[in-house]
Amino acid sequence: MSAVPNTPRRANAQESFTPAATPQTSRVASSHIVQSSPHYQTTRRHSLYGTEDRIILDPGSCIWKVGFSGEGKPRDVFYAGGDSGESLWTLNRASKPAEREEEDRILEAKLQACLRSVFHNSLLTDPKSRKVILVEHPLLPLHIKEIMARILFNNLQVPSISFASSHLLALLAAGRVTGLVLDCGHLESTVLPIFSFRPLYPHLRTTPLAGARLSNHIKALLLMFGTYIPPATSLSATMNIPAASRSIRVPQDVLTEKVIDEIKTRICFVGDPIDTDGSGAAQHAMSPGPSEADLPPSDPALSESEFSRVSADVSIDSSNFAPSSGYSVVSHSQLPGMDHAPGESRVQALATMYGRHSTATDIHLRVDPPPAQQTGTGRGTLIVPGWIRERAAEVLFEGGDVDESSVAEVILDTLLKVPVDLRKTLASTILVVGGTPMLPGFIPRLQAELTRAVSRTSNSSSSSAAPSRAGRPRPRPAAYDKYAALRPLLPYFAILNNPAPPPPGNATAAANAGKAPAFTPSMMAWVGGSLAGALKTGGVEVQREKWDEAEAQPDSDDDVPMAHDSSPARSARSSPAKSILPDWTRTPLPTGAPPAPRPPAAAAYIPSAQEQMVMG
Amino acid sequence: MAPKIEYYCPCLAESPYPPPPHLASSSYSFHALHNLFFCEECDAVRCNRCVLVEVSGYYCPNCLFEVPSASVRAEKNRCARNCFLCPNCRNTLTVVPSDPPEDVDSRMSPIVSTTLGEPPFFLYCNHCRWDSAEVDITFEKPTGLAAQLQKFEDSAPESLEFERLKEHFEPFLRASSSSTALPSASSHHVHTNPITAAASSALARDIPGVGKYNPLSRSRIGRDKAAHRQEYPDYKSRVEVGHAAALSGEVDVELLRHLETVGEVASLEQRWSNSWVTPLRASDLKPLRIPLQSKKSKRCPSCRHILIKPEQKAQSTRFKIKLVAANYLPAIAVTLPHAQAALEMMKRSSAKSVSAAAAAEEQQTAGALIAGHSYSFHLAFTNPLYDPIQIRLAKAVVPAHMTEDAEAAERARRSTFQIQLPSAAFPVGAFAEAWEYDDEDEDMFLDEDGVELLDARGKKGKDGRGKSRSVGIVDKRANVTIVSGEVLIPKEARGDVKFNMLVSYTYRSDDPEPSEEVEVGTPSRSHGTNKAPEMKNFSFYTVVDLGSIMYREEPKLTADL
Amino acid sequence: MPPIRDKFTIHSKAVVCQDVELKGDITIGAGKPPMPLPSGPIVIGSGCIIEEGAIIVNRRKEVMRIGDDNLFEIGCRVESPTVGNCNTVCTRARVHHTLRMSSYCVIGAGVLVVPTEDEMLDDYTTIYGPSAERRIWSGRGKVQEMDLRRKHAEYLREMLPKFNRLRRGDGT
Amino acid sequence: MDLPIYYTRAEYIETDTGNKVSRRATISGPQNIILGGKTIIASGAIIRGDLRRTGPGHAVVISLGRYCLIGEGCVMRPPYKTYRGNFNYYPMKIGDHVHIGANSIVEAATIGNHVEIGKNCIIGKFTIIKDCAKIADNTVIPPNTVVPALALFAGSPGRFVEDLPESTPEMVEAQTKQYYTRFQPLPQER
Repeated sequence: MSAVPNTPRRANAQESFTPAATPQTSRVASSHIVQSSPHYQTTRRHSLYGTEDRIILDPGSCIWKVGFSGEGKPRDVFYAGGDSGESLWTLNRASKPAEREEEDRILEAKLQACLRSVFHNSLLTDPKSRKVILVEHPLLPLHIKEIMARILFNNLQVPSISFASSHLLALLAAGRVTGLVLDCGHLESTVLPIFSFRPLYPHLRTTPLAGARLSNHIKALLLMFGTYIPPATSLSATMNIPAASRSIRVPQDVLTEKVIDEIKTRICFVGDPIDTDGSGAAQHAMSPGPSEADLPPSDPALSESEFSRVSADVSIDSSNFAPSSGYSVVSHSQLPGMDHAPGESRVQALATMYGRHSTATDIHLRVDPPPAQQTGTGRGTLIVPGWIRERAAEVLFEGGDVDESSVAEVILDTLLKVPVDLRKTLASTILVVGGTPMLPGFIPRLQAELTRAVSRTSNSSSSSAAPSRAGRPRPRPAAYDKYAALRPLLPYFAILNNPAPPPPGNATAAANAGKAPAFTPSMMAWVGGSLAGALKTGGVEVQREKWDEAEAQPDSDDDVPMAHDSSPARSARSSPAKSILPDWTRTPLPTGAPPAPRPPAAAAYIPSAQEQMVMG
Repeated sequence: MAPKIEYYCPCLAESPYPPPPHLASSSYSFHALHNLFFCEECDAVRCNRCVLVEVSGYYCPNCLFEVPSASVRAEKNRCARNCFLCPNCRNTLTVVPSDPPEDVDSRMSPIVSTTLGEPPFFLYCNHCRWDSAEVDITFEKPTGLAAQLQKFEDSAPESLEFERLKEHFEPFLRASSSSTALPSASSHHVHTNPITAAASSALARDIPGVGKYNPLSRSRIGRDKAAHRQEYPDYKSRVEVGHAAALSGEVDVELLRHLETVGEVASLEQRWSNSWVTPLRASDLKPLRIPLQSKKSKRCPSCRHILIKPEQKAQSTRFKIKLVAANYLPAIAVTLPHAQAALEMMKRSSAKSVSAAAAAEEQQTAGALIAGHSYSFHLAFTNPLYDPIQIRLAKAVVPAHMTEDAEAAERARRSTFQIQLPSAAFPVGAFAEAWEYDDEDEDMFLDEDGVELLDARGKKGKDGRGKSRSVGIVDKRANVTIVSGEVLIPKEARGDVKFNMLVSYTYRSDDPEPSEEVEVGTPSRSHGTNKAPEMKNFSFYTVVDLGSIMYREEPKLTADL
Repeated sequence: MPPIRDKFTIHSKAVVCQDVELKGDITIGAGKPPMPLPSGPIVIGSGCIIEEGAIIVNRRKEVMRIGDDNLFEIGCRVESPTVGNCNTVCTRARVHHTLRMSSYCVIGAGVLVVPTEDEMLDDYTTIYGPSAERRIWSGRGKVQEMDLRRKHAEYLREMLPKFNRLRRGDGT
Repeated sequence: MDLPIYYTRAEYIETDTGNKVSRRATISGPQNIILGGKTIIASGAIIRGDLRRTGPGHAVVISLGRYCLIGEGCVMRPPYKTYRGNFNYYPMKIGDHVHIGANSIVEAATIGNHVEIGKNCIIGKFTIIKDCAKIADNTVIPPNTVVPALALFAGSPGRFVEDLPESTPEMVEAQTKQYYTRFQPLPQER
């Protein structure tokens, strides 16, 4: 069947250039089904999974995607942390060993529940006969990787696990083997350059500006600028007070993770760069240094802190997200030489400025009243200002901070690091994946920010992509033009999966921009995994036998805890595991240093340095 | 909340000791008795977190049709018949015929028998009133709907694009995997791993400007340059995201900018399983085929013996094999007499029959454990075996070699309250059908119960304090024995009264049920009275949770805690 | 006490209060009656079915008008000042007096509708689910539904008398 | 040990098969209702035996098995529809050991054995509930839903939550029997 793919495929290609129409074309008995029958066959063939078919797991900190190799979409997608939507793990672990141990035990219990339900409820398949491809984020903490492997091997007894780099897989799903992949997930945004199948890990760059931070920011904004109308006080109340008079500031506990998540995924989007007279980047580039003139632009810088100070004041319980993220906005903007005295007014100024640059409508949401005030009279109403819907995501593009660069900056920083000869290629093959880019308008905006950041001239370039940062006093050399080196690349910048690519700067860009297949950013890594599985390949494969052997290895440091109560024993067991799980961070440095010596038994199964460089 | 007791499952952990109950993580290792299994081979308790699960049959939860596994694969674990979920509210959809042409005044003229209803048929949700005609999906006949829609699914853009991607990569991988022979140093996976091989061949190639990563490269440069030449052409997408932009990108931005209500946009759950860019609008959602469910058989993780084997029939609730712990271990019920007494008072005073909700509410307040008091609690043991058993209780010994901090925490926890358990072994009568719900027996039980309650109330009269109660057997009848323990809560105590209890019981080994010799290494050894040779001993850990400590002197006030 | 024509089938459990004006033929199932009110009367159109435990309350001074062919299912509570035709208030739904219903509206089972300000539901509005979400129903199948309803009413009129002693409203 | 649940002899009628029916319950068309024995119908419950299939002869409208409990304020009402243009009510069959919590409304077609239905539930018309299923409190099961065996349903609309333990039949049986024994006249009246 697949031998003669093209002719019929063409036939279909035509009509499914408007894919939505395909299923919609009303009556079932319509003509093109006949045409599509070949694919019908092929897809059927591939959905017949023998033990050949692998299971593809894409376990995020928040959302998991699971399914079988050879299929175009996952079988199941779910919140790993339960419907509350909170993430399984955060960026930081408890410092005290005891606490950390307890943390890990709970994490293990949760992961075990998730993994078991993947096989028994989502996929309805027998784990013992299914090889697993684990879509692995390059910065997935090793201890979590170990826990997962331990559960898969010991508890579910899968025959083997292959660890494949999420960035590489995503690239495959785009039909490429070379590119600069930005994965903007829940906890982090990570950029990884890949050259012909080969992830250049040493050049990996990351920033905490990602989904969780966005949620956090939305919450802070709503607490200040949202409105809440509580439900009627009693059902019998014959006369009712006009809503206007009852509307109040948003109570802290109305904004649950779930509500914030709904706002983020359903009504938020990313507007065009704020680029009007007075606050436009161009003008500011000209005007030297800070001055009363550009009050609006100087706002956001501070206001960022204002917002987050607010969020701090009302003490968003930081358990919901990485404590750091709860406050780091503060920390990163509370740089020397900033006084918060005029804060409130500035925040207001920012609000008004954002308001000015947003035409989005306000949205009314029905939300559960805070537990304290549940009168059984239905739900309250939360009013989300349009500008928050459109401008909340600005936080992701507000960079200018050394360790919290914007999503645009993190790409550029990577480009600065990669060998000069690769820059053109990579700059023109940028791929954006992950959940956060699902925000409508995100990718086009990113493209714009890239251009803006690079094209900015000296003094304003010290700050970030965000125009608003322009002219903000900073304790760094004002004249330092960070991205000057990249300016020649300007015409080359192209995002493979940009749904609305700008007029291309040159042929290379034209050949790449928006040329990726129309898979959703959030699903690319999984689809890549499915592809790898269907091609009978995948990452470095660890067989169960090897794992068991490695585990059986009497490890010197094991004897002590073995006798102990189960939990330390369990964690102790992981030590041999460490040595057999692939881990690029333990591979030799670019300088070509030899691999660190390891226990012989384990050593046999350490994929050679270069493999790890490739697939780890 | 009412006091409760749960049983420990070691889940193959090395240590037989349960985790200290004050750790949040401990809750994962304790289970209600009815959720546990018992492996006769290993003579051990098993739980749903450790048993091996196998699919013993698939069925559709809606039409209850038993699906042969072959078609399960083809249908992607979904019902291939007429079962669909509402994309809007996830209710199950029903197939309905279209209305007859509406005559001028339909209200007065009842339809003349809509025999079978007329086509087109469509799917209809009787919860949110969504119907498939809204998305232009209708059917000529009311049967085999899935088959009709399947065609759309197969010609879905993502599957077509996927096939194309495969064809794009296949040749390259084949080529590189064959061409590359990596030094044996780099383990066996390589060969089973075209992509790795391909990659490493790519790797061996000099990356302009990148320092040499490994010695291999030089030797290979020549061939790899070649490889570079014949390198795959850029992939040509079937549908480029640019073209699909009509469905996302700017359009969506505009949609959102002018959004009126949330409802217009599909929720994350409604679209997150799409791998292909799809419209955001809720009005574009398609009906979902109902995912199948499976009947599961369960095996012991260590010896692989079957613990649960369901009957083939999907809806039968009987099992060919069913080794549940409830048939082996005594069931334990824990109660606080003073709470029950209080509850009883309320019941009598208030309307004869108290609504369960209210009861629970009052139990809440009445069951309060007030710091600085001591309370007795009752443990009722019910023997499932056909022979009498001897039970001995002990507080869980905290292993001396517990990790430092855990130990500290343990000490801290124990200091908050003191538990007294009957030290002597006590008997529990054998189980017999005859005893079940035999009337006289019931009455007898009631009387005793009544008495018991009365003196409990008497104590309560003294504000439930002081005067240490006897610790020991309170009541014994049929296959149930009730013993009483005591908890002493110092003034400064805080948190929950929650402790691990070791229960060991001896039974006649020649009785058919659990006739295996005691597992070596089970803690049971030390405890248990192994005087009679044919007596066998089994021990298991439990966690007893009597509820949390309150600080008010007046139980009544605790309501508003 | 207005004269009640035999057309009416009033279930033994049903009590019809003095200040309720009855027009056309009405079927009232067993259960609580339209409540006696502090205020205005209630006018119920023809072909309505009021099942057991349904409560219809007029909280306003002015007359509460309920159109024809409405179905008030078990244990629902309706305070809407006006209710059009062919509406369905499902089991144990509760509609506040701030909400007016036009026609072919559906208030789902167990739904609580308490608009904070006066509001008129458009035709074919469906309210459902725990958060009282709303949709506009396409109206497909309404002819069959109304057919069912009318036949149901006929059935009740015929059957109820056989099993239930008819009492001529013994209002307070 | 669970406490006895007392009632006043005056309120309940006890049949010779051990059924206990509250005088404060509304039983219309009793001749069309079958109680299996040791079944309790609490006060305020409404059971519509009068809504019978049209046509001659005696028709069972609602049949309940043994050890059932119809909680306070429950409404049991057979489902209706038009089939081939003819309107009719259809019988409701309920198995053994079925507990229905207070203030639930049931219009199901079939309910199997060992089924637990929580408080304030709404069980839509023609619902089929298989053996050993459980419906959580406040659940709304829309019409025509099928609840498979050993499944827990919850929410509005009610959806599958999880599989119930294999030992459910025994547990439910024990509970229902025990409830019946706990349910007894006030001691002073004995």
